[in-house]
Order: sequence, then structure tokens, then C-alpha cells
Amino acid sequence: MSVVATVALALLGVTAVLVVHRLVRGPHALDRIVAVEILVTTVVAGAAVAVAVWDYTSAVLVLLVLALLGFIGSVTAARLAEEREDMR
Amino acid sequence: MSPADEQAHGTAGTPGARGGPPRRTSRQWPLALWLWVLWIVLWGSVSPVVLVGGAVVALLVVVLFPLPSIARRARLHPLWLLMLPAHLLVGLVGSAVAVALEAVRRGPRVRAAVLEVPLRSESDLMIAATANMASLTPGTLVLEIDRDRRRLYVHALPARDAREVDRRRGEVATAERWVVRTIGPAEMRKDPNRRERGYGGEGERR
Amino acid sequence: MNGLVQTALEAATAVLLLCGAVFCLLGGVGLVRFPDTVTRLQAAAKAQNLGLLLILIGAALRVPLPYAGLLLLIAVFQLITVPVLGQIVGRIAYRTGAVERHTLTVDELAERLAPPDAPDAGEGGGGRGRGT
Amino acid sequence: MLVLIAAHAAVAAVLPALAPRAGRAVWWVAALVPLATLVWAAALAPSVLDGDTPVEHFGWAPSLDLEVFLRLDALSLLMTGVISGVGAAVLVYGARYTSEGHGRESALLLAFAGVMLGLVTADNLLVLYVFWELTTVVSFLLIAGRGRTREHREAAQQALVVTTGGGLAMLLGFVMLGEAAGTYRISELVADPPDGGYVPAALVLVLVGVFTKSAQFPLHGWLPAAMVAPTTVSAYLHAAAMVKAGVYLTARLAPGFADTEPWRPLVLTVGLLSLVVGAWRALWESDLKRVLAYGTISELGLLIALFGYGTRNSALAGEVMLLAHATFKASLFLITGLVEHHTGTREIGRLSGLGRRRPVLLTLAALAAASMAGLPPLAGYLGHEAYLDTFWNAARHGPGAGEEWVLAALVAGSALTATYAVRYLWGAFAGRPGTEPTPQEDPGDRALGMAVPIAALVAATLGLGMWYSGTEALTEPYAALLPSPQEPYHLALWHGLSPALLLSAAALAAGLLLYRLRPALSAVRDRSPRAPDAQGSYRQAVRGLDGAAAWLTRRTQVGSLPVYLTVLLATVLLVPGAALLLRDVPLPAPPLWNSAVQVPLAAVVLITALALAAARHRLAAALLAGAVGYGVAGLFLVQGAPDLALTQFLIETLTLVVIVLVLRGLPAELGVRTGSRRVRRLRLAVATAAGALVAVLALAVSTVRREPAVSEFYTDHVEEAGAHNVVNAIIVDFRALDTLGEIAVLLVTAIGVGALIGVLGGRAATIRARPPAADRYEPTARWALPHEQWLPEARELPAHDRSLLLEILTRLLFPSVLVLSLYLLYSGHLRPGGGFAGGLVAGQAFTLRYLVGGRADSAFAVPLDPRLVAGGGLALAAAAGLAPLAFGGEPLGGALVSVTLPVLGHLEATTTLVFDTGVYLLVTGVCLKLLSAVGPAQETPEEAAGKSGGTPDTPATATGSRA
Amino acid sequence: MTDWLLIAPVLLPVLAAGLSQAVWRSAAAQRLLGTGTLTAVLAVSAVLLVLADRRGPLVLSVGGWPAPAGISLVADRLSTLLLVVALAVSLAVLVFAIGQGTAEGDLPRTPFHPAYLLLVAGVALAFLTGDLFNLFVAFELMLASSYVLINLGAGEGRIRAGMTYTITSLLSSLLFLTAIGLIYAATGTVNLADLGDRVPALPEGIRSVLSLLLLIVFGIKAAVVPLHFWLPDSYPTAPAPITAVLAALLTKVGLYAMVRTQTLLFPRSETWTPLLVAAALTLLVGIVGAVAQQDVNRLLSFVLVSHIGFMLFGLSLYTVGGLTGTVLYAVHHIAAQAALFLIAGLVVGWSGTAKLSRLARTAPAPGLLAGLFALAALSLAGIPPLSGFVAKLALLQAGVEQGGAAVLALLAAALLTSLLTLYVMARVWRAAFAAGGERPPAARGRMRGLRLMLGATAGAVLIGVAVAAGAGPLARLGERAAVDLLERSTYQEAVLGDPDRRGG
Amino acid sequence: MRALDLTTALVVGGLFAVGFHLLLQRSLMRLLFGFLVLGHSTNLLVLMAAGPPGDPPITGEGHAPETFADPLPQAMALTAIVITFGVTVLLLALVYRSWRIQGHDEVRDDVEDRRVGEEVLES
Ligand code: NA
Ligand code: NA
Repeated sequence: MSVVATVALALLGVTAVLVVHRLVRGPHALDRIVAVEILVTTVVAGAAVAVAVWDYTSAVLVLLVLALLGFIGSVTAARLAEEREDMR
Repeated sequence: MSPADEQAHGTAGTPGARGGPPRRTSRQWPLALWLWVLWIVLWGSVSPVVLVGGAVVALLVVVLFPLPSIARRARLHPLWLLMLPAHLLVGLVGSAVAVALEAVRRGPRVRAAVLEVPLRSESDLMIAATANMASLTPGTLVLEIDRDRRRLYVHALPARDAREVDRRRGEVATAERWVVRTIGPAEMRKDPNRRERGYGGEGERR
Repeated sequence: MNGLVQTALEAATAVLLLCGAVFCLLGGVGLVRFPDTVTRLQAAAKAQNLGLLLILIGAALRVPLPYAGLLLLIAVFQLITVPVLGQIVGRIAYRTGAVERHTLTVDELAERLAPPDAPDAGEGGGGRGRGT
Repeated sequence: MLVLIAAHAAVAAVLPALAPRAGRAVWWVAALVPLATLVWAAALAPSVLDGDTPVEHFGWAPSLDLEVFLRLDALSLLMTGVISGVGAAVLVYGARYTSEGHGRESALLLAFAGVMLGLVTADNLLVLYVFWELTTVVSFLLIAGRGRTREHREAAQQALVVTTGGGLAMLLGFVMLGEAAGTYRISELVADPPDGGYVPAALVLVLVGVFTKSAQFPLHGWLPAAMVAPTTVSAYLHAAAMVKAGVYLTARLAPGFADTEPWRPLVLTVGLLSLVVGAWRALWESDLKRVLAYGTISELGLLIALFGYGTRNSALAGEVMLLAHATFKASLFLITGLVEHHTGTREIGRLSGLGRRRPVLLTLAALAAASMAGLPPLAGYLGHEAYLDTFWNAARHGPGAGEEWVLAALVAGSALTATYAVRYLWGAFAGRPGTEPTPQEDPGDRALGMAVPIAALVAATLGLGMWYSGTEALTEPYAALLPSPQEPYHLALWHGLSPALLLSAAALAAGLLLYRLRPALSAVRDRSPRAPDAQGSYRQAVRGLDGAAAWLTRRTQVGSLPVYLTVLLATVLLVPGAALLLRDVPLPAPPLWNSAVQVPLAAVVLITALALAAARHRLAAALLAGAVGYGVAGLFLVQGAPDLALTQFLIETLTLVVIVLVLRGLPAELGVRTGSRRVRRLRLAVATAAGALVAVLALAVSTVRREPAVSEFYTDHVEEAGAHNVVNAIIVDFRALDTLGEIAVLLVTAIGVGALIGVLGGRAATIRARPPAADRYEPTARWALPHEQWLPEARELPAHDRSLLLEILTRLLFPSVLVLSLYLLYSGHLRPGGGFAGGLVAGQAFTLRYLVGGRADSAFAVPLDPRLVAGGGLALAAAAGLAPLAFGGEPLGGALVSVTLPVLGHLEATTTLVFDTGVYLLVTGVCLKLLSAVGPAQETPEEAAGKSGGTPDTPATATGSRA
Repeated sequence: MTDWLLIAPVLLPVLAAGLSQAVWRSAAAQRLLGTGTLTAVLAVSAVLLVLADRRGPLVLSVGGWPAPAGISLVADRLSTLLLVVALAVSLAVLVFAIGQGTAEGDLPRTPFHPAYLLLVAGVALAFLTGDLFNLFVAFELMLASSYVLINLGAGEGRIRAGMTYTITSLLSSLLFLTAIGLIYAATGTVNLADLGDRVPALPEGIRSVLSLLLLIVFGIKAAVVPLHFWLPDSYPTAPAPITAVLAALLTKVGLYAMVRTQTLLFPRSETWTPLLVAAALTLLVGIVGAVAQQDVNRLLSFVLVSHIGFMLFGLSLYTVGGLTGTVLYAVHHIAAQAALFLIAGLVVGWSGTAKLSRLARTAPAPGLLAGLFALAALSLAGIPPLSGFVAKLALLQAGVEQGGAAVLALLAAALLTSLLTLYVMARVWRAAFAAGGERPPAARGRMRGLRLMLGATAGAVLIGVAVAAGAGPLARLGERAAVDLLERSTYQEAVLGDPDRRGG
Repeated sequence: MRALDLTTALVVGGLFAVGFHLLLQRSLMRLLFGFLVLGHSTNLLVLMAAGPPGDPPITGEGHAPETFADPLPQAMALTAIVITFGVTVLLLALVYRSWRIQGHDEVRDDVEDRRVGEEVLES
């Protein structure tokens, strides 16, 4: 199981770096917003792997909160990008 | 299980103190019930303390933070609801693989389309649920919802040719079908082409 | 019997975790490679979402029941929140020109929005003209 | 003595209150006090002169050796006589002389007399210093008067600064002496003087104080400048009393320290130089008061030299000269005042023929001037004889320490003194050929009132001379304390045809001759190199000081925050950094990682942080900052800190929301980087080095711990606190005080945000109505409007901001999120969560409502102000902290409450839940407050229109309003 | 047991702040809450001072959890003495602020009172806490309140100044937290008494780095040169009562933290040269800066910086005498500096300008004000018999006792600073109280609450006078406090109990 | 025995450097982001310098107390996070007010400082 976790986390790690690439490059503000959102999802996924493999049950609540509320920041930022042409 | 099943029935009323209709907390018991269940799931326990505490918390939230009543009530069809996840998973995996392959093989040269998809549904909830379902699947993403004319504008991927475009349109239609099956009114479920009955004097607006 | 179930669950978890991670990775690849915001959103958000879902289910198979309930609750919330954000971002992306029009085979929304005197702006949105 | 000093102070304090009713009479009241002192001194005189020394003691701050010892010995008695005698005369004179401000002037003069009394009786160096500085302050007030002219103000300030400066040097000297001797009692110090160590330096410092106070060359400039003061003040302070403080101190210390190097050479050099230079300068002044002022400098130099020389005979001469000077100089000043009163001028060039019309005044002036010039049978003569005899003998038989030069200087000084005495007398009273007699004003009876005290003083100078045995009786006891290498000298009007008499006569003759030659001398004076002008050099010093201060301050206090912060970081870098390098801190080789999961997270955090550093766009920067935060939260999770990760995630989201909301009113770009390339590189280098320093420190400290951390306690006692989650138990129980402070911080910052933004934007501000995107796709703007009202407030939002999906989602999520927040609150002691996390989650539920409806508070059933929620939360938490006191518990303590109920069974809860509920409420309230503050934080259309010129980045907005 | 009294100075203002915020509609209620709470807390602190002096340090284990795991509040002679003076001054300033209408009127109504109460709570906690991390929280509470207060109603010029203040303080807070992180990593505790056992056992290099780091952190708050630049650029712009309370208290809290940590955690046996150098620099750079100023408030701010040097000087000696001097100086300085800023506020209100050159052209301020100014200014310049002289004398004696060229040079610098202080004060006096012309019409309007303001100012001045009058007992108290500081064991035993039981 | 690892040290040092660098800029918003980053870096330092990763310090979840991560730094970092948040928002409000009142959001130099010595006192 530990091997599975290692592989999965490695894959997620690569994902995170790819996501960061988009986050840094943009070019549209929405690209960055999407990237942040996905970064959070990746972290959640990684934590879920830890929950599964290492009984990191305390993290479950963190995941719950993120799944419920993680999008609020993105929605706000997207709204701004819509409102302000120069903010994109 | 899904919170989507908690709509209260009632009628749209006169504007309340803040410009909204009166908040009839007595009609919100499905919401209270859902909150109670949520509390129990969160605690992961069915001890008396949790049960009683959950009831108190649910009532408290419902009373302190009232919501306006909604005219139409969703009907939940448990059987289809239970089958929904399986369908979703299968559909999701299939289209995800397709999109992923597109990403790996073509990347920058991917072809997409923006499609117009008319809906049968009439109520806010049904349209929203359809849009949600359609957007869940990799390959289709709802860009605009024309609520009045019941149309979705869907970004579809990959859509290299007419065949693929039609397939994507079909996917959205399937999504709506699943929504109807799960929470739709009886008349729609029986007749796959029947539109949802209009109500409340709300006509089409441009 | 019990051990067999245990092993099967373990195996299922392993598969789900790995598949989930792979989907996440593919989503990441899409995010980097696709040409415009909406396609990236399509690819990444959805694949990621699926990946996460698989991992959550995988985890739910292994943890004690209360936590499994919570994990499934997370999955449900994920399923209802992610599309909403997708639609909001997608709408704004289209409105703000973050869609590469030339990659579209069809753009029926543009047809609908075209001024009334435009040749293929059919009343009632029935136009099926092909874009470039 | 204490009583007398207190009486001075008390009467002085009531005089201003008395003045409006009593008018001039306050001067008489004031004069009674020094008169009483004089009587008291006279009554004690016999026993004190017999060697009796009454001492009074009053403890003030004994541990600092600040003990008020007052001691009356012969020297003090002499000084007391001078102070109170002249004081009484001046106060009587003041009653007629002063025309306004009786209360203030009389009070200050009386206070001054009291302070001087304290100074001359103090038997503790520090107490003496206290009185010393008080004379400075009172004299500042007297010189400044009401500060009407710039001249007054500058003179007062100069006197204050110069004499205080000398005083401070003296204080250091005193402390050095006191610490060296182990006592600050003057009598003990003089009786058993310390030596070696810092004592010579201490003496120099003390003498610097003496010289400034007594206006000795070259620190004398303040005294002539101070002549702007009223005549009463000049007569008292600058002739009789304050300037004598330096002389007194010299006399006081001479018995103990005259033989300690470099006392004697220093005192003689400065004193005699002042004697000659002062007298020479007096020749050339045209203002009568300034003639007298330079004369005072000269006489004081003489006195300091005489006392400082430190033999029995010189001290005797000094005492006689001191008495003489007090009487004749005070009378001359008062006469000058009367002259001015009569004629309206003190300028020698404008006075003519006064003597003929004021013969009585002329007689008095002549007697005083004669005493000054050393003519018999006046007191001045006794003194002249005494010192000339002393140094004649010293020059012939003495140790050969340059007494010849002393004698020469004394003779020269005597001659010059005679010259300026004549100049004063002739200048004030003589008729000038070809000059009209100076017109006179007010010949009335006020002049008589002023003449009486003058007459008394002149009578004193005459009496002291005539009744020389009495004078000797008064002065001998102090002189007897000093060694007497020669025959003891005795005062007499006639010693036979002694060398001293001849010298005296010669000096007088020379003086008269000089006066005749004065016109010729003025040519010499004009051609000779000018002695440094004290007044000029003071001004130059002040200008130099101001200039240097401005120069230095302009170069350090540059007003640039980046510069300040760079200096700050450089200090961090250099000071502890140097210690790190110099002290050779061991750095063990660290592992590459403790958990491999850290590596990708570290990469995410570092890359996004670097991108943030390079970002030019605000929204991008906000998102990058958010990503850094999420990455950090991930690292927290890996570290085994789910509570921390949870809070970090929540806070990060909230921060992003708030930043983005505020960004709506800000330009899009972050602005160009400023500074030259060199400056930018410097900043980069400092920042990088500081970062590296912290990293190295972190590595270094992480291996040095030898003892277990205190946290073991928390783990061991977590059950006692009724919790499973150790972190939560620390937050609400073990270290609840931290938490209380922290939520208070949160409250106050929210208050601040409200005050900073709310006052500008206000709740009435409207949301930007038509964003560019909606403009571009106008038809779609209303497409997503739901037909039903999913949320009460949704219809208040402009159509293009509404979204069917979001409204339905919010309706579904909002109650669930609230339940989740309550769950977090109440499960926090068992699992990750707690009041903070719960409050933040609730806050985000409201954020969601805000996003959908443009308002956060409409979610409540009843209108609820965020201020009430937040303030109430803090009050609840604080009250929960205090509550245990009522039950005999510890403040902020938690108690495990357990009850058994019929259905629910056994229940256990900790009282800290109440505290945590306070936290929850506060955090929720703060979130609401933030939303209500930053939510509408955008320009109203009018403001936007008004500002559009200055803010090109802000897109033009069209008017729109919320229902 | 009266130990629970220790929590009152912290908890009561916090409670009152919460209530004050909740009753934001009623200005009268806010005023009552503010003055009532401060008066009560002042009374409690006075009791604590008496008890601490009679019985030795009082310790409260907050929540009943014993040190070093729980947070200890420690009332020893030093902390209670400073607390009493600080509270007295903050009460006077609050009354002044109410009089000036800072509490309502031109400033938004709600923020002032709760923020002020929380500031006081932060200051009280900083003095009383026996825990390094809790000290950080106290600092943050104090600073966050001060950010709010200094930026209240800020307009064009003040917003920049507020920014300078806020950002510099933020950086110092972060450095403080960094230091705490490093210290905890190295020792495993944040309890000050416990750290007193563990820090001296650390390798010397790490010990000096930590010591210097803390010195810098607190040096920023105390405005030690060259970490002082922010102060003259920020304090002068705030409303008078806010400037007064920040200037009087916050720098002193920084200094207190410096004294507490350096003596308890990093005991030394000889004069510490780096601190000596910093003291000399602070004295001279500060006063020279004051000489260069044209604005009364900026001038006073530079004087403030300069006089921090006196207190550093005492600390750098590491002797009973030196620390006695520091304690006395701090007590005196809190009162004198606050009084001067209040008087400056009144003068500026009277004549409508803070510029010396313009002040000199407007009518002299009233005589009562001149008298108050004279008392405060002369006290600051160390003119006897006022409080500044007593404090300075203690330092001089300690310095001379110590001897050595460096110390004597510093003594000279200190005396020069005294003289230049007098010089600049005389300059202010000349402009404000002596020179004169017409009162500008703009400023001629009736000053609201003038009587309250004058009363409050007189109160602040009288605190200084009381310090001078009570110099005897105060000096002995200061000496006992200094002995406690150098002994360390008194404090440690009070917090941790018998040394035998706590092991090496 | 519990040495800090190089990766964390790198992250902490890097974040400090970035934060310091942003703090030395004139743009207030950069300052704000610098402060945010520094907040993260100090929290990481507090948490990580205290010891290596461990199990969450929650009893009753099957982890032995010996494997717990040190809870005290967690509590301290938690407190610091909240404080930093409050202050960040306050700073943001200041930035906003600065922009609204002055029309720019930069820290400009103090005008008074540049006036030092220009005017000669003439009282
Ligand atoms: Na918790
Ligand atoms: Na004036």
C-alpha cells in the first residue's frame, strides 16, 4: 500500500508542478483562477491518499471544508476579472 | 443523500420585510431534516446526544436563518438516485479518458465547439441540475444558461467534426434525461419528449 | 472470507488511488497544453474532479465507517460545487474573450448573439452555421 | 533653615495671587522675608562665628545620596547675610522701580533669594546642585521677563543653556567626587578630601561649572547679554547673588582641594584673566549696565582667584572683596536704574549734567564707585589692601608658583577697575561740554523710594570699611580654616606705609592716567587683534550646531520607508549575522527531507512565491499569494497539523476574498519598481542574505535542544482538559490567554478596517453597475436570472451579477455550511476544528451569501449588527475567562462538567466551550464586519467621476443602483 | 490568595472593549466604560504593586495550569511599577481624548474606545506576562490597536505616516515571531522563567545570536538607533492623545521587554559594549535630530528617541545601579513624554500650527500651559528637583561607579543630550510661550472640553511631580526591582517553584 | 536527532527572502504581499524548526502520543496565522484608503524630513 501511496503522491506532485506552471504563466486571470482551484484539488487529493494509506483521519475534516468552501475565493476572483477589463 | 432533495413546497407569497417573501420556517422541515442528517454524518455517531444536539442545531439554523419558500417541490426518485452515481462514474471516466487523450495527443491544436442545447425542463431547479450534470462530465461545459428560453450553451470538447458535435449534444440531452429520471415530475418521466409544465404565469421572455 | 474481502478492498483502493492520481496528472497535462481558458478548464477541472472522486472512493473503502461517510459527503459536495464554478468561469471566459474562437468548429452562441441583420442569425437560436 | 527656605517659596507662591489687589505692596511683603532671614542670621552669628554649625536634615532619596543637609557655618553665614541683605534692598527698591507685573517679578526675586539661601547652606553636593540649577531656571524666567522682544528671549536662552551646560559638567564632577569619597556631604568631603582616580578630572568639571556660573572668561558671554533684564534683576542676580554661587563654591571647596592639581593653576589663570579682560572690556562699553556687567566679570575673576588660591590671607581678602562687591555693585546697579528712571537712557553718550541736578544720587554713586576703585575708608579699600599685601608677601616669600604674575595681574586689574569706575561716574553724571542736559522725567517721589535702599547699601559698604574689626570678625572664622604660610593678615584702614598701600596708590594713579589716555587707547584697541567675542562665538556655536544637526538629520532621516526597512534588515543581517560568523555555530549536516511529500509542496510554494515577487499584476499577485498559502497549508498537513492546515485554508480563502473585493477599487498594475539598478540590487542582496540567515539559523537551532519540550505536559493532561485534540486544548484551555489576546487583535483590526474603509465608502456605496464584460454581451446579461426567489437578498443584485446556478447552490450550501461550522465549534476539542475554524467557516457561509446577494447580514432572521456580534463575542470570551473566579476556580480555567440526564445519559462538557463560543461569535462577527466594510468598498459613481482625472487605470463606470 | 488579581488588568479592559464595541451607539456608555475600567484597573495595579513589593513576585498560573506549560502572569516590582505609571498616564490621556472630542465628533465614533481599551490591555499583558509567546500576543494586541488608533480618520499626510509605522512594526513583529520560533526550537519552552534555565545552557554562538535578535526586535519598538527612523516620521502626525499614549507607553513596553529578556535569559557579568554603543548613538542621533526640527511634535519625537538612550545605558551596565536608573528613568519618561505631547496638542490647538516659526508669530499660549510645559520640559531635561533629574542622577552614579573610558564617554554623551534637550525645549518655549503676535482667526474657535484637556494634562504633569517628590521610596523600590532582575532566582522560583525540583 | 531538513530550510529561507524583498518595495500592494509571505515563512519556521513531522496530536485516533507532532508550535502558529490575517486585512484597508485619498498606493517619502533645515528659526 505504501508503494501505491508513493506512486500516487509522486503523480500528484508532478501535477502540482504542472498546475503551478499554468498559474505562473497565465496569461488570462481566469487561467490563474482555474489553476489555483486545481491546486487546491490536488492538495486535497494528496491528503485523501494520506487518509487512505496512513489513516490520517484527522485530515478528513480539512478536506470537507475545502470541498465546501474552496470555490468561494475563485468565484470572487472570477467576478473581478469579469468586472474589470484591466484585471484579466 | 444529496441535498437536492430538500425543497419545501409552498407558494410564492407577498414581499416580506426585506423585499423577499415571508419565511415560513414551518414548511422547511425537509431542510431541517437534511441538516439533522448532516450533523449525524459529521459526528459519525448515533448516540442520543448527537441525535438531540443535531435536532437542536438544525432547528436553530432553520429558525435563525430563514429562506424564502420555493413554489415547486422536487420529487425524488430513490431508485434512479441510487443508479446515478454509477452512471456518472462510467460517463465521467469515458469522457475523461477522451479529453485526456486529446490533451496528450493534440494539446494546443484541440478543436472544440460551442453548442446550443434546448431543454425540456421548465423549473429553475431542473435547469440548474441539468446544467450541473452537463458540466460535470469532461468534454462539456455550460457557458451560458438562457433561463427564459430554456437553452444551454455548451462548450464541447473534442469536437473536430459534425459527428463529434452531435455526440456532445447527445451527452447533454442524456444528462437532462438523468435529471428528469431522478428529480423530475411524473409527466416528464413518462414521456421523454414532453416538456415540463409551465406555471405561475411565467412565460417566455426574451 | 473476511481476509478475502479485506484483500479485495485493498486492491480496489490501490487501483482507485492510482487511477485517480493518473487522472489528476492528465488534467494537469491538459491544463498546461490546451490552448485557451475554457478548454483548460474543461480538461483540468473535470479530470481533476474525477481523479479526486476516485481517490475519495478509494479512501472511503479503507477507513472506518464514520470517516467513509464523511469522504462520500466530500465527494457529493465536490460534485455539486465544481460545475458551478466551471459555469461561472466559463461564462466569464466566453464573455471576456478567453475562448480561442478559431479553434471552435461551431459557435452557436456567437450566432445567437450576432446582430439581427447578420446573415445566419436565425430567430429562436436555431442557426447551425459552422464557424471557422 | 528649611523653614526659611520654605517661607521664601511659600510667600513667593502667594505673591502673584496677592498682586492684583495689593499692587506694589507685594514688594514690601516680599522684602520682609529676606529681612527676617537677615535678623535670623544676625541672631545666630555669634555662636556660628564661634565655630558652632547648626545642621538640619531632611531625607529625600537617601539611596541616591539625595539627602537634604543644611548647615550654617561662617562662610554660609556670610553668604546668607549678603543674599538676604542685598535681597531685601533690591525688593524694597523694586516696589518703586517696577511699573507692572509686580506679582510675577517680586515672586521670582523672592524665590531666587530662597534658592540662593538653600545653595549656600546646602551640605550635600547633589542638593547644592539642585539649588544651583534652580537659580538658573529662576534667572531664565527673570531675564526672559515676559519674553516680549527677541533680545530678551535670546539672552534668557543663552544664560540658561550656558549655565546649565556648566552645571551639567559640574554635576558629573560632583558625582565623581561623591563616588570617589563615598559621601556627598560637603563638610565631610572637605574635611577628608579624596584624591587620585577621577578626582582631578572631577575638579576640572566642577570648576567648569563654577566658571560658567560666575561668567568667567571665556564662558562669560551670557552675562552682558543678560543685561536686558530689569535693573532689579541685574543688581541681585548679576551682582550680588547668582554669579556669586561660583565664587561661593570655590570658597567652599578650596579648603579641601586647593592643593590638588590642577585646581590652583586653573583657578588663578581663569580668574586673573577674567579680572583683566573683564575690566578692559568695561572701558569700552557705552551702556552703563554693560560697564558694570563687565566689571562684575572682572571682580568675580578676582574673587575666584583669591578664594581659589586657598590660603588664609587670600581667603580673608576674598571675603572682604565679596562683601564689598556685593554692596557697591548692587548699589551701582540700582543707581543705574534710577538714572534710567530719571532720563530714560543708560547710554553714556546721551547722558549729560545729571550730577548737578541730582547731587544726592551723585554722592551715593561716588561713594560706591570709590569703594569699587578701592579708596579708603570704604570696604573696597580694605579688600584691595588685603589682597595686594597677601600676594606681595607671597611673591616674595611664597613657593614660587608664579605669584609675581598674580601680583602683576592684580595690580593691573586694580588700575583698570579704577579706570572704569571713573568712567562710570563721569559717564553717568558729568556734564558734557556742548551737550544739552539730558531731559528728565518723573522727578517725583518714586525716586526717593528707590534712593533709600541705595543709601542703605552704600552705608553698608562704608560701614564695612570703617568698622573693619567687625568685618574681620565676620570673615576670620572661614579664613582660619585655610593654611597660612605667611603671617596672618589683619584688616585695618592704616597699616603704615606698606608696600600694599604703595601698590594700591600706584594702581589708582595708573587708573586715572588710563582714563585720561582713553581716547588714545581706543586706537590701540581698534588695531590690536580682537579677543574672541563671547557673544559672537555663542551665536556661531548655535548656528553651527543647528547646521550640523540639519546636515546629519537630512542624511539619516531620509523619509523613505524602503531605506528604513533596508537599514533595519541590514542591522538584522550584520549584528546577529556577525555573531553567527564570529561565534562559530556548529551546523550539522541536515537530511534532504523529513518526508518526501514535502518536496513537491516545497516546489509549489517556492515557485509561486518567486512568481509573486516578480508579479506586475494585482490579481495575478493575489492568486499567486493564495497559492503560496494553500501550499503552506499543505506543508502543515504533512507536518501533522490538521488544525493548522484547516485554519490556514480558511484564512487563505478569506484573505483572497477580501483582497479581491478591495482590488475592485484599485488599479490593475502593481506599479513600476522604483530605484536605480544599484539600489534594486542592494535590496535584493539584503533580502536574500536575510532569508539565508534565517534558514541557517533554523538549521542551527534545530539540533541544539537537549531537554524535552514542555508540550509533553499537554499530551499527558489533555484528557484532564476534557479533550482529545491537544492543539485545541492548548488553544482554549492550556493557553487560553493567548487566544483571548488573539481574538482581541482580530476585533481591533476589524474595527480598524471599518474605520478606514467604511468612512470613505460607506454602506450607501453602489456596486459597479455595468462591467465591460456585460457590456460586450449585453443580451446575455439577464439570461441567468432565476425565476424563483432562492435567496431573500438576491434580487438586490444587478442582473448581470446573478447566476442561477450560484443562487441555487448557495441556498443548498448555506445552511449546511452553518451546521458544519457549529460542528467544528463543538467537536473542536475532539477533532480538528474549534471556535476559530468554526467561526471562519460561518464567516464563509456569509461570504457566499454576500457573493450572491451583495449583502452578508441579510441572512439573519433579525437585523444584527456585526459590531454587536463581534463585540459580544469578545465580551463573552472575556466573561467566560472571568467566570471561574466566581466558583473559586482559576481565571480562564476550564472545568469538566458532567451530568446524567434521563434520555441522553451521561454528558460531559468543558466550560471552555463557552470561551470557544465567544471565539466563534467574534470570528463570525469579524467576518461580517469585514464584508460590510470591504464589500461596498468601491467608488460611488460621483467619486469615480470626480477622480477620473487622477486615476487613469480605473475603468469608467456607469451609474447603477441597488434596489 | 490574591493572585487572581493579576488577570484583572488584562481581562477587564478586554471585556470592556467587547462591551464598548457592542454598545457602539452610545458615546456616553463608551466613555463610562473606558474611564471606569481604567480607574478600576489602575486601582488593582496599585494593590499589585504594594503586594509585589511586600511579598515578592505574585504569580498567577492562568487556567490553573502550572508553569512552564501554562501561561504565567507575573507581577514583580518592575512590571507592576511600570504598569501603575502606564495606567495612570493612559487614564489621563483617555480623559484628554474625551475632552478633545477624539472619542467622538470628528473621528468616527466606534473605533476609538474599544481600540484604546485593547491597547491598554495589550500594554498590561506585556508587562505582566511571564511567557515569551504570550508577550508576542500582547505586543500584537498593543500594536494592532495602535495601528487603528494612529490611522483613525487619517487624511493625506497621516496615511503615509501611519503606513510607515504599521509596516515597520509589522516587520518587527515577524522578526519577534521568528525569534520565538528559533528559541522554542532550541529550548522546547516559551516560559520566561524556564527559558532562564534553558537558554544559558545553549552553545554560546546560538545564545548570542538569539540575544541580539531579541534586542533588535525590541529595539525597533523602543526606537533604538538605527532602528528608530520610523518613529519621528509617524508619531507626530496622529492626534495628540494618541501620539502621547503611543510615545509614552509603547517604547517603554519595548524597553521593558528588552530589560526582562536580557536580564532573565541572557545573564551577564559585565558591561555589554554593543548596547553601550547603541545607547550612545541613540542619545546623540536622537537629540541632534530634535535640534534640526521645525515641528513641535517631530521635535518631541526625536527627543523621545534620544531619551531611550538613557534607559539603554542603564541596562548596558548590568549593575544594580544601572538598572535602578533605567527603571526610574522609564517611570519618569512615561509621564514626562506623555505630558509634553499633550501640551503640544493644546498649544497646536491654541495657535493652529505646529511649526515653530509660525508659532513664534502667534500669540503666546496661556500661562497655565506655560507652567505645565515648564515642569514637563525641565523634567525631561533633567533639571532638578524634577523627576528627570532623579532618574538621571541614578544613571550617573551607576556609570561613575562602573567607570572606564567607554562608560565615561557615554556619560558625557548623556550630559550633552540633557543640555541639548534643554536647548530644544527652550526653543519650543520661546516660540510657543514667549514670542507672539495675533492668534490666527482660524484657531480662535472655542476649544471643546478645554477644561478636561487641561485637567488631564495637569494630571500627567503631576504624575511626574509625584515621581520626583516620592523619589526616595521610588528609588529604593527601583533598586529592589533591579536586584530582582539581576538575581533572577526570585523570579524563577516564584514561577517554577523550588529549583531542586526542576532539575538542571 | 531532530534536525530540520534541507527542503524545509530552503522553503523557509526562500519565503523569507521573497517576503523581505517585497517588503522593500514602494508599492503598498507589494508590501502587503511581502507581509503575507513573511507570515507564511514565520509560521513554517515556528512549526517546523520545533521538530520533524509526526502524527496529528489528537488522542483516541490510534496514534501513540510518542509519534505526535509537537502541539505547542501548532497552537502558536495557529495564533500567529489569525493575527497575521487580521493585520493583513487592516493593512489592505490602509492601502485602499491610501489609494482613495492620495490617488496612489505607494509609500512616498516623508515631506517633512526633506524640509529639515530649510527654514531658519526666527523667534
Ligand atoms: Na481545534
Ligand atoms: Na507664540
